[in-house]
Amino acid sequence: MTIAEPLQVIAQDGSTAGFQVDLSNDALLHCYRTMLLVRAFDDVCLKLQRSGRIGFSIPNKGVEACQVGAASALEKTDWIFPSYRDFGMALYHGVKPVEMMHNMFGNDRDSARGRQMPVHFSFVQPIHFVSISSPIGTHIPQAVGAAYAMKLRGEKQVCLASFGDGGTSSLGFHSGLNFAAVWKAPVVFLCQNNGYAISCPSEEQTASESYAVKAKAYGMPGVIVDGNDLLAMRKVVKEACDRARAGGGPTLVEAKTFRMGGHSTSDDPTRYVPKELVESWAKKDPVARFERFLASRKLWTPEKGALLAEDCTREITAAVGEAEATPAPVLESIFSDVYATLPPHLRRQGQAAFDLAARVGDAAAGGGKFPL
Amino acid sequence: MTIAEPLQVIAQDGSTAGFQVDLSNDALLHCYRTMLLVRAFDDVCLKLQRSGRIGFSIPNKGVEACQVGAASALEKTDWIFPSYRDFGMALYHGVKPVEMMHNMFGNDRDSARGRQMPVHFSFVQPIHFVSISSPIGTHIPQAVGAAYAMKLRGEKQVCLASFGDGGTSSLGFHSGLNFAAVWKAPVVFLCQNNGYAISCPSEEQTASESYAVKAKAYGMPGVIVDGNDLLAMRKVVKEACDRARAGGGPTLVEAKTFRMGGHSTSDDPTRYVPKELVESWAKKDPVARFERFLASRKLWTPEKGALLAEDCTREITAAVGEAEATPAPVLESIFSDVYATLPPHLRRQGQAAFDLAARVGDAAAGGGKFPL
Amino acid sequence: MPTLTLVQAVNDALKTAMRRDPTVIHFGEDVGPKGGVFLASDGLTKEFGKARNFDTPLSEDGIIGTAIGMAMNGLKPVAEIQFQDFIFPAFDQIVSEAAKLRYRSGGQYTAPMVIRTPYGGGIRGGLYHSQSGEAYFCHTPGLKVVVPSTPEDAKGLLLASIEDPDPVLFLEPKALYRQVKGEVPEGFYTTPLSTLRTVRTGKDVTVFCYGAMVPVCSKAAEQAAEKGIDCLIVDLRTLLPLDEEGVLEAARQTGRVVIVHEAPRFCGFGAEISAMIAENIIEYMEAPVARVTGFDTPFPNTLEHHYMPDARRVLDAIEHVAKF
Amino acid sequence: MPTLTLVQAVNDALKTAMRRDPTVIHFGEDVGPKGGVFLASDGLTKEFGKARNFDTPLSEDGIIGTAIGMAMNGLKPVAEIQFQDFIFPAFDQIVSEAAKLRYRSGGQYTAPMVIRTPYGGGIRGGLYHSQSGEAYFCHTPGLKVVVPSTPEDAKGLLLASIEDPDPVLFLEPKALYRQVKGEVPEGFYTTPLSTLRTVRTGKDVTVFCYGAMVPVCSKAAEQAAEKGIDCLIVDLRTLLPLDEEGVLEAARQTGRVVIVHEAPRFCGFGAEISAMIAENIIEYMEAPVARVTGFDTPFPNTLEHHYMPDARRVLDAIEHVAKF
Ligand SMILES: Cc1ncc(C[n+]2csc(CCOP(=O)(O)OP(=O)(O)O)c2C)c(N)n1
Ligand SMILES: Cc1ncc(C[n+]2csc(CCOP(=O)(O)OP(=O)(O)O)c2C)c(N)n1
Ligand SMILES: [Mg+2]
Ligand SMILES: [Mg+2]
Repeated sequence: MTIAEPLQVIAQDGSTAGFQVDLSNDALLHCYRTMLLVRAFDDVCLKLQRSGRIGFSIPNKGVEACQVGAASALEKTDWIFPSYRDFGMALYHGVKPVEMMHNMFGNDRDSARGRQMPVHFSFVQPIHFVSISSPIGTHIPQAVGAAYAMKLRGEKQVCLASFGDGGTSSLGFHSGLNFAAVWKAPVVFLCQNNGYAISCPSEEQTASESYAVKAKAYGMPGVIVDGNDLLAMRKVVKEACDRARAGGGPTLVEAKTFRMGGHSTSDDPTRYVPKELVESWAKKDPVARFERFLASRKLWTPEKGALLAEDCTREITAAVGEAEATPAPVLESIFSDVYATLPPHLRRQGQAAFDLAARVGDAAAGGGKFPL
Repeated sequence: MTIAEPLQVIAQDGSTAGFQVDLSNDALLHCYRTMLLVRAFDDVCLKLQRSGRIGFSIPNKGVEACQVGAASALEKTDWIFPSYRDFGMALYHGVKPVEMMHNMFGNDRDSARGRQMPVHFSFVQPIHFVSISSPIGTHIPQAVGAAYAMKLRGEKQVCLASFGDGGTSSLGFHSGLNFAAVWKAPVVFLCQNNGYAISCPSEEQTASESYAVKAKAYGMPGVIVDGNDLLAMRKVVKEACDRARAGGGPTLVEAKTFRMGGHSTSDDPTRYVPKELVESWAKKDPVARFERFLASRKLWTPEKGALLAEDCTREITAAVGEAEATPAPVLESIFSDVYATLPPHLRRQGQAAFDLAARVGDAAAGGGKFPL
Repeated sequence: MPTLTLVQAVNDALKTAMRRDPTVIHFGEDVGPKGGVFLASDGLTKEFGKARNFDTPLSEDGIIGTAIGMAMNGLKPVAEIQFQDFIFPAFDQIVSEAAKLRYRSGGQYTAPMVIRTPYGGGIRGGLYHSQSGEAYFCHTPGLKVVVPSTPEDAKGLLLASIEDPDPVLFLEPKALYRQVKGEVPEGFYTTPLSTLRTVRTGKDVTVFCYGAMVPVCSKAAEQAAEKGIDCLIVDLRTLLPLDEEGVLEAARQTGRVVIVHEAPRFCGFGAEISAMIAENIIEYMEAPVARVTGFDTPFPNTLEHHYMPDARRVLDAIEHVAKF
Repeated sequence: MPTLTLVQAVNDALKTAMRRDPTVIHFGEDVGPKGGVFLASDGLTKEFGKARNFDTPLSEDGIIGTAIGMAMNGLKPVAEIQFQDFIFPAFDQIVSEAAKLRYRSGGQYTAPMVIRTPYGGGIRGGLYHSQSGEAYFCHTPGLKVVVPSTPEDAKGLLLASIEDPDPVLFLEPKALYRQVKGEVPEGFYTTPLSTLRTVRTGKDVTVFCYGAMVPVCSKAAEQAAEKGIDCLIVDLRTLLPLDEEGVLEAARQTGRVVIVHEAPRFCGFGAEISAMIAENIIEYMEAPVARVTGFDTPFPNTLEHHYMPDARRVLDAIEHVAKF
């Protein structure tokens, strides 16, 4: 069932030609606001990074519909195994921007207590948004294992495993999709094909005719969808979820989109992305397209949009204020969570580190007795 | 160009329905004799193992045509990256059985000097038959790298990478096929689908409709061929080689065959292979089929076949005599070939081992001064 | 108490765990109808069904990757890697993922799971069926590494590993699978991780060992006793987290130490024991700290009996440090 | 002589090698038009074309696997792994294949190749962009492991590694990429592998270090000198095969030893140095053999300056062993 032409629901002019929209107006506006929130998060983080207040961030301009459309197809009881670019999925499901901002600043209220780089989020509430890991593709078989547990218990949940075009070359892609298909595990594999893996264009990543066709190697359906079309994303992912919940096994979804910015704040895409390519994709901006769709339903005007965007920026800015004012993790955070309980050798190393810090009067080490 | 029905040239009755055979009678008989040699090698090794004279061997009954047909499509300047079941390819190209028998006994004339388990052969003459490694699939990207070197130098050679159905799940399969297709490297990937990976049947190995279809994931042609049909094997592998030599890139060939014995001499297949399955494949024996083909060309009679088989057994038995009489490697063989030159710490360790052996009068250590 | 071989004790532990806890599942290559290449999982599919004991495709990355996901989501996976030599395709999943999951998520996600795998030489397996890779894993914070040497410990430590909230690599000395037999309590019990076992008390030389080297060291100690050298033998059992206090205490008791393992010497586990001693109690040492180990070469086949430490080599080292 | 940063020296070495030997090729993720994430391969595609410097798909297994095949068949591949943290998907290819190929084929097939990869902390990279995995590789017979700490050595050692007939893991201290500058000879030269570099002579305490820890130890030694402690600093440069004689000689000179590395302590490289001393020259030691290392935890992000040994911690250890 590989579809050669990407599935599209919202035409570039915003019309949907008789498509049965299955979301309320409020829900549509929630999707829209989430995309604006992602954009605001991006903008603010870029400025923070440029001014040295945070070390790193990952731009999402261009891929917002992909994330939000996919997320909208999930239930709160489902699990997301995200890539580092997917925080829009968490925002959609109600994770507060400030929770993320704690991570961006690596402070003590970060769920990972400042151990991870920025954008490596982890949440268990209000949805399982599994701790992001830098090594590409490792989370793919993990999603399959979590889905196997769901299936064994007879739960009707699914796992969404999201990764990039580059991720399809990883080991985890191969083992994950293979195991999932053999086990008929309830997983949806979402390949966000944004044109590049850092600087590597798709034609140097694979010689296959598409990413979706790789599904054939594993005996599962593969679908191509317009990743800049929120409703098409939702439709395709929802169908895959439904099939998975019904015991029909996994699906590979390829979402065709484009990363409008650099790979990260450390990257200079002008070294490798042709200008014309960026320009051509600029015309397909997923947010503008969704705005035209909303306008066609009288849910949007430029003024309303601007107000909402301001509101989002305010929310993000407030999050920055709170996160930046939160202290760094204390020294103890280096030693905890390695094991469920602190083994003696780590207690000794922690104590020594604490003693030394205390002796040389190191404020960052946190006051008082070594707490573990 | 995936072919749903395995390509067949020799019908079960030995007829070839107008197929243009591109081998001389001598060459056909060489193919036949090689298959008998494989069978004799198998039989003799099984007896050696059962009587405790060697530790291990890998039966090939049922897959002889696969190996020999594929090998016959190669030139001496091509490289073979074999799996542990492929020694028929080496025999076809003129490696002497005694060279192999030295490995089976792990003696000092073994090319690996008794460091590897039996059936882990390595030859550079008369064809590159690359050192067999136990970890499954690792040789697949290696074949691609060697082929890249051929291509860079403008040579018209190819690499044949051979592996089993289980091997398609390995990491090396995924990275190897992907790199090969992107680079258009001159490689032929031969998947010998013999029904099982040790005890794991194909339906638990993959949910895909075939192994050949996995080629689609990499954007290369995939072909299915009857692996018990020597001429079909030759034809398909030769076409793939021709395409590779002409710059057309890699091909994945799936040869459908069946492993009539256990996985190895350590295995008891009755625990997991249904009897009826073995019986159904017994009727498709590749050697008998080739004999019927030869008979149809007046090249074979039962008497001729029996004489040739005896001759093969004699050759293998002679090899056993020579190999068994060859001494075990000397102690020095543990320490050499770790690096191009012996580093001081290995010299010290070797000297200590030698001194101790000498002190306790250990004959196996070999006489004289530690030679490195 | 029944008398079992080590591999039977492993099998017994798996059955015991799966009977008492329905979330325990066991999988790997050829562990289903075949029962595992060493028969460690013999009978599991029959008793617990295919959903709880099953064969996987040939991918160690897939085996460990899916095990991590199962562990995150409420199961207790016990994954078999057919030979420790074949664990390396899963190295990334083990070292980057299982070991770091709790840390990187601040405890929100964890990977309580067990990886069982036969390790070591002695079966004429050559380069790829004989390796002892414990040091690779012991250098990885977040993992636990356990190595039994008796049937009773094999069962008790495996059950403790399955109960443990952290990922455990359980290395089974394949040379001992059928070589050692012993009484094994029936039903459920655990042998606590991170505790040492005193195999033999002695006052002259302390020998640290684990896994298949334990019987080798015991034999060497008997021979040493004939020569008037009295050895204390310590079976480390859990290599990470190691009972460091116990190790230092045992080393201090004699002031003369021999460390024995099959793995190559350079950056092997023995180096850590030695370094620990040099760092903390060097002033108690009356002799060099000796290591008897595999050589710094790949594992050979025909000459494996020269490669693996035997009683002869261990005795030589015991005499060396005793007489120093 | 031009003054170059360490990463410029790497770039210069690559260009020098590729100019003199057409079989040298360089590849990895993003090493083409982008020039590598640290610009180590800047300009290579331009000068040598896409066939000799190119981007690969995102698979470290593929990168190293193909490199081995190229090396077998007459090329001299230099493969970049973008961060050492991402080398683990290729662990099997490195440890099972590259390291053992010569041995298992009796020298019929070999893998003369170089794996370049930035390692270590100092760039706020957290768990997965900061690790120092040298011990994993040093426990692997058949490999060579090289770590430069100056621009001159970076070029000389990289050229020597490319000339070497065995597989070499070349670990580049990313913290020093732009932090250190120095004069670098033009054109081709090699710095022999398995030789030590004396960074500073001294008679009281011997400090062993490598990579990014070398400047840290130098700073500590200056501070120690102010307190009247005279340190001998040895940059190990090649960790495997190590110049063991040279290490023992340097340790004996002072009888007091501090070993410094970023990697976790347990089963880290420092343990081997310590064990070597305890095994061979314990009677010359006048103090415990101290290790200053990363903690036995994953690598944190915000607090990396506490995790990584700094002059403060090294000085503390120097004083400890000096006063013992
Ligand atoms: C195993 C591994 N190798 C290399 C890297 C470095 N790296 C980080 S992101 C990236 C590209 C990923 O591309 P893609 O999967 O297309 O995702 P995108 O960033 O485009 O969303 C690379 C190579 C890594 N994180 N993990
Ligand atoms: C990485 C790895 N995992 C496991 C094994 C153990 N093993 C040896 S052969 C084999 C099955 C291989 O099956 P297949 O690829 O179908 O080849 P066949 O033996 O059928 O020719 C397994 C699992 C191994 N050698 N390497
Ligand atoms: Mg991408
Ligand atoms: Mg098979």
